[in-house]
Amino acid sequence: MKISCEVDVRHLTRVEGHGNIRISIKNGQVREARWEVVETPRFFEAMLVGKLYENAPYVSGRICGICSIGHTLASIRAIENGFAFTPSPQTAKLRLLLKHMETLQSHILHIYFLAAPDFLGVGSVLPLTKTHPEVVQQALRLKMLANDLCDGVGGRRLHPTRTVVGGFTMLPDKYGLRQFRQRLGASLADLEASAELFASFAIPDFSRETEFVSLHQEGAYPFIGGNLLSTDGVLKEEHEYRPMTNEYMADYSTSKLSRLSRKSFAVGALARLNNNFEYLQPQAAAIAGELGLRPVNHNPFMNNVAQLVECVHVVEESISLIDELLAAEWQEPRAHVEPKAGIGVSAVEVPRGILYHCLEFDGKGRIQKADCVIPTSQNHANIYHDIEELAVFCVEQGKDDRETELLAEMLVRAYDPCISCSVH
Amino acid sequence: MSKPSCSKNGWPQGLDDYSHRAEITNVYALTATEKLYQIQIIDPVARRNFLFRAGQFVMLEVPGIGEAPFSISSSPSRRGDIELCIRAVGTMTNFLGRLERGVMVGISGPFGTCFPVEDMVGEDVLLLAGGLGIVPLRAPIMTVLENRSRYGRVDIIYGARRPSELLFGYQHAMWRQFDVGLEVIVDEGEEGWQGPVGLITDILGQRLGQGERCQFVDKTNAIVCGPPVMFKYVCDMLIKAGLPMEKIFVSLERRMHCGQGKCCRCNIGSTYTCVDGPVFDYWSVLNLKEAI
Amino acid sequence: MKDEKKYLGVAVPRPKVGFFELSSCEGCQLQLLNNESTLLDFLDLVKIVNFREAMKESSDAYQIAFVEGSVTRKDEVDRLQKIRHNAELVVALGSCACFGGVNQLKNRFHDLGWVKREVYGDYPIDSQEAQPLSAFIKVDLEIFGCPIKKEEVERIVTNLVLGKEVRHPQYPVCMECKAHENICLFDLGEPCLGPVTRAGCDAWCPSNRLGCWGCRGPAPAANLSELERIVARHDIPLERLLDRLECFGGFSGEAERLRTRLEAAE
Amino acid sequence: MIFKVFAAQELGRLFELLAVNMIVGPVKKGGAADGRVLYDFAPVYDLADLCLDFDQTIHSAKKYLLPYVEETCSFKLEEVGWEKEVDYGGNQPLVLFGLHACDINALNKLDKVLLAQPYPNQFYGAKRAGIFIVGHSCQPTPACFCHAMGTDSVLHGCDLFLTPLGDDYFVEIMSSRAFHILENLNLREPGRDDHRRFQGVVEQRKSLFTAEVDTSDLTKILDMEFDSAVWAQWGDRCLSCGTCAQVCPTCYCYGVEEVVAMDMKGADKFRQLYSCNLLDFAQVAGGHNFRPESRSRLKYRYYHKHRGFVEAFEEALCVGCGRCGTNCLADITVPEVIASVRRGEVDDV
Ligand SMILES: Cc1cc2nc3c(=O)[nH]c(=O)nc-3n(C[C@H](O)[C@H](O)[C@H](O)COP(=O)(O)OP(=O)(O)OC[C@H]3O[C@@H](n4cnc5c(N)ncnc54)[C@H](O)[C@@H]3O)c2cc1C
Ligand code: SF4
Ligand code: SF4
Ligand code: SF4
Repeated sequence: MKISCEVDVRHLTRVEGHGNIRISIKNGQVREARWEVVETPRFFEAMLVGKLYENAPYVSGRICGICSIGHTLASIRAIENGFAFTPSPQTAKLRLLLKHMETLQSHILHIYFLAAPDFLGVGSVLPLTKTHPEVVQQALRLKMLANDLCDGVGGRRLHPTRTVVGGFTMLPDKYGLRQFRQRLGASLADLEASAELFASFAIPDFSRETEFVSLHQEGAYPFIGGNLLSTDGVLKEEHEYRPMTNEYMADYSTSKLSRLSRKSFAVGALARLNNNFEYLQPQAAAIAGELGLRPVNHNPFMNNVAQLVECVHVVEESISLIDELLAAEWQEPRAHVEPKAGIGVSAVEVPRGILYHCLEFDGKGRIQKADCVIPTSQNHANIYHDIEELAVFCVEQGKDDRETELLAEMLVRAYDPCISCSVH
Repeated sequence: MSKPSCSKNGWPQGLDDYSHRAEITNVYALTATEKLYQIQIIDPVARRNFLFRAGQFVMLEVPGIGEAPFSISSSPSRRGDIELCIRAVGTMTNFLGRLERGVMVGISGPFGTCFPVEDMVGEDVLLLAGGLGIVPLRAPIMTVLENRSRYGRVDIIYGARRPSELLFGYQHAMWRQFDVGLEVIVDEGEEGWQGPVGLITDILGQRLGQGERCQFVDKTNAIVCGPPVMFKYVCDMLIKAGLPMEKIFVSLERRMHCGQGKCCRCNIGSTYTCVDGPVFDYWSVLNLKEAI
Repeated sequence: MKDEKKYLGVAVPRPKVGFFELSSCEGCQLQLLNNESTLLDFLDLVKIVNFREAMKESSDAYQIAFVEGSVTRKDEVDRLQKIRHNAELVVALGSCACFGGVNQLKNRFHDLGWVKREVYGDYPIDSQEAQPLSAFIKVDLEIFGCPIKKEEVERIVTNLVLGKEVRHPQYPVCMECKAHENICLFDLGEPCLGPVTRAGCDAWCPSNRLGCWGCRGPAPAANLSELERIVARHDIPLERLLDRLECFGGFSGEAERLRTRLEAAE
Repeated sequence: MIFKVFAAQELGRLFELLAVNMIVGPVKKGGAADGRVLYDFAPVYDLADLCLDFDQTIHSAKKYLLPYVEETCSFKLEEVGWEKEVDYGGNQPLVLFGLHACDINALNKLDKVLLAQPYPNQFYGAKRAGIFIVGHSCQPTPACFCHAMGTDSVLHGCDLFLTPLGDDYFVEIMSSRAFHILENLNLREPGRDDHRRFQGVVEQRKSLFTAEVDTSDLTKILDMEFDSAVWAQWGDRCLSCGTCAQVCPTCYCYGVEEVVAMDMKGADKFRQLYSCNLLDFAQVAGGHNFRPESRSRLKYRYYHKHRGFVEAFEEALCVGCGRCGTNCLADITVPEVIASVRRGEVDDV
């Protein structure tokens, strides 16, 4: 049977930002298959020019509402690297804890609110409050924990207030941390239930040979700083982000695009997992096994599963972080940092993949030039090529318009794209 | 009002001991913006014990929506079965307009000073109301009417912007039956209006005569309520005519949050409108800064 | 879920609401989802018919439109006008929608060509100056903040549904900051816009020892000339005051004047 | 009054005896950039944390009687009716340990208004009844002018008042509660020598005051100077921020806010401390504002404190603690404002 099919999704829903999917199949021939990014650019890199360094974390955080903590931390790290300042171990731990909670809250939001409705055959989470109340409660509990802990450490769950160059404006109280530790422990049960739920989902059996890029640290599953690694064997240092990302523009996208060894590459939970599987915390590794996730996995839909595995990982690691923080005496929250001329680069793994901030300063700490490379813009080209391949896959499988549209939407959603972030 | 200073549970007695649940028993739309609410304190004992004097006000509460002061517009002899005439101007008054009879509201009070109508016995009473000012005057009017034979001449001069904004028109004939000189004047006429058009001061001028001090003024008491501009002109005329300032009574309004002399919102200098007012004699008003 | 509730016997219908975003980080919408403990009550209070970030279905039959983000492109003007046409009540959600937000930081160069080249080189990009919604349509209600404060939104929406007037505090953040018994940031040597910024955030930033950046725009009686003297008295460079005034667009007029003065002095 | 003396090391015993209740006292809150130590009242669990040598706290102790925000009642709604629940607070006894004379006198002034008949504020009254106050003598700061307001000495309003005399504490016992508690300490009768030492402390303190406020005929002068040009000058500086009222131990204005629960099954009513310096303080229904300009609001605060209150109670509603001036970012201080009214002009700063 020669199938024909027209998919035209304008402003894909349940993703952050604006993007379109177009697929046109005539008589079994894919005529067109594209992923367009139509978000309006906001020009953050220009906004920062001429501003004192302390503006950068505050303003850059506004690139994205979901990963504002990641942007803030990346910006701070770029500044600190630029000023040759190394944060105290206490600050580093608190930042990682904060980062983990953003990962948890973002992944949960994506898995349950944005992705799960597709697997459960509904249009949004709203009907699930009636049909699957326990699932919604689970999700809300996990998200609330993550958000509360972000409030406790970063001052605010969104656009954090305590995170500054040199450390934190103030510290969480230890009593509160102790309570969070308990709640984290209890949350593992909810995560296990989530894993069971996931095991029941029919993940589309679609794969495309892909290059995966992520941070890499010796001995740890990396989130803040480290080397840059690709599954095709490219290994670079943190400041060499430009040869790693190779940004270019294309007419179908208001976002910049990236390539490395091939015509596109992927970043994100699946990329991190593919590169750093051995450093997963024990329970996370076990759940990965149960859900059939082994490196190197080339099924983009498995990114959802990778996110779930990471949720478990960050909860486990956060518990250890809190233990270490509780065991130590509190040090001064914030160190004085002296501005100096130079360039600072940072690479941070945010929920959707590796994020780079690069800032260039004059002697007073005024920003001369800013550059941010966002995970979703690195993913765009890969999404584009995935969509092309998916169209062919749909023809082979004899999918109709509706099925094709749903699969295409699910594919894009699987990347958990943060489009407004990519077109900053 | 002498009340014990300590209630049974040991805490000092306060506002909460003066607040009651009450039911809206009837609602009448008087004009496009004003409604008359008949409100009855639910507890029969509290209702009977609810003693107030003409000119006092209550705090009316609609839970979650707001609490605001309103002059009691009914006769003190009816005690805790009161009438409030309320203009819909904001959050709480507009919401009130959506309530139907049977709904429970909160009443606390009575608060504030009163028009000393008891002290006016044997003398003439001149009541001047502009616009919504008729609402607090209705209580002294009722008191005077109920005891009509104890007073001398009673005159009401009532001005409104338009005939359609006149309040309590249905009672005007009844008031006149009690040998009351009632004169109604509007700023601008409407179809069917046959009464005079102009300002209250026009009528007051005629009533007081031109220029010279009148004879009658020594035994005349004036009660004035209306918008701030009106106070100024009316009181000036009365004083010129020779009324002692202590016999001119006005009712002032301020934003109030508590009605107990605690929140400071209605404070004018040292004076709380809610405790020391709303009724003041004109001599006190002169001593207040920014009063009107 | 019933379509109507009663409050003291008064019928309170569940309004149909839509959420929309123009140029923004979508954080304000996210704040609503971030409200785990009361999310379900919120969903019961209104009927959401449009929320692209969270649901697939959409409808043009909404009474209240919450619009996040600022206008930076022609197609956004069109979308906004359509929303205005469909909705009875348009609510500007967050500082981007109210003042232009951080997006308007690019306006300060008065050189859109340079801004585009700085980020995209010679690649053609469609973009105009970032503007608040009110530059194009009548806005019925503004909810300030970057991000919005969820407790405040809930209160406002409850009031809207009840038909209760929505009133913003008229006083500045200092009032709330003092109620939290924070150490004043000026005592710590940091600048703070608390004395001139509209309260309502419950002194979110100062309570976390971050000086206020003025995301909610000026309080109605904001005394900026005194603030400038205060900053100078504390030996804080006026440039840092300018950064904050400039950040969210609420103080754009004052910021522009201060920038001109500082640049002239340099 | 009953006077006693006890040795300084007995203080720990006193603290311990009182510690069966929550103790609140002056503690170090942090350091300012200019090196000043900042104090505030907060719960104290260990005598070592209690800083009895504090100069002044940022906030006053009124917050334990008049919280910044307090729920005054909550409603449970039914079809057309409702139930109201009220909790005055004050169920937990509280010890205020280390209040200076100004702050105790401030509470006495608040009592005059808030406990006045016919409608005493029960929320305040309930808490006030459960508070045990240990006063402590002070060292004036440059901002203090309690001597000018007649509030540098305490005659009532606390349970006991401590004055350190070197190795001893001179204690004034002002309530039977205090008397009974102190029975557990090693007390001795003060002797001549102690009296002289006490007077020495008083003299020494007196010599430290630098701020001056001339209150003679102030009430009338304020009345006369209602239209003085100085109000405009101060008003132009005032931020209308309310900080002065928030930190003031005698300001008690408040506003009321009602919040309906999202499920519409209940509502709460809150009382929030307000300030007459805030823009909408004197706004009435219809939008008319009796004091739309900051100069008239700022003036109003002074009129209420130094004129209106004096007319009503024959004393000012200010204890000269200096907090409002210290915390006002615009540097508007009572001594300077009052001096400028008398002078008819504002000194340049
Ligand atoms: C002693 C006394 C007796 C009274 N007697 C009567 C009476 O008999 N009948 C009667 O109808 N009225 C009477 N009033 C007036 C009545 O109290 C007010 O109309 C009532 O408080 C309005 O309440 P509301 O919640 O509807 O209005 P609100 O919503 O409180 O205010 C209405 C308008 O005031 C403005 N406003 C008020 N506060 C603010 C603010 N914080 N910020 C911005 N704007 C604000 C707004 O423009 C608003 O539209 C009396 C007042 C007093 C003091
Ligand atoms: S920190 Fe800011 S908001 Fe708080 S009191 Fe100081 S200036 Fe005001
Ligand atoms: S006097 Fe000072 S503290 Fe008081 S409102 Fe004005 S600026 Fe604020
Ligand atoms: S007015 Fe100022 S000096 Fe007087 S009591 Fe209040 S804070 Fe202290």
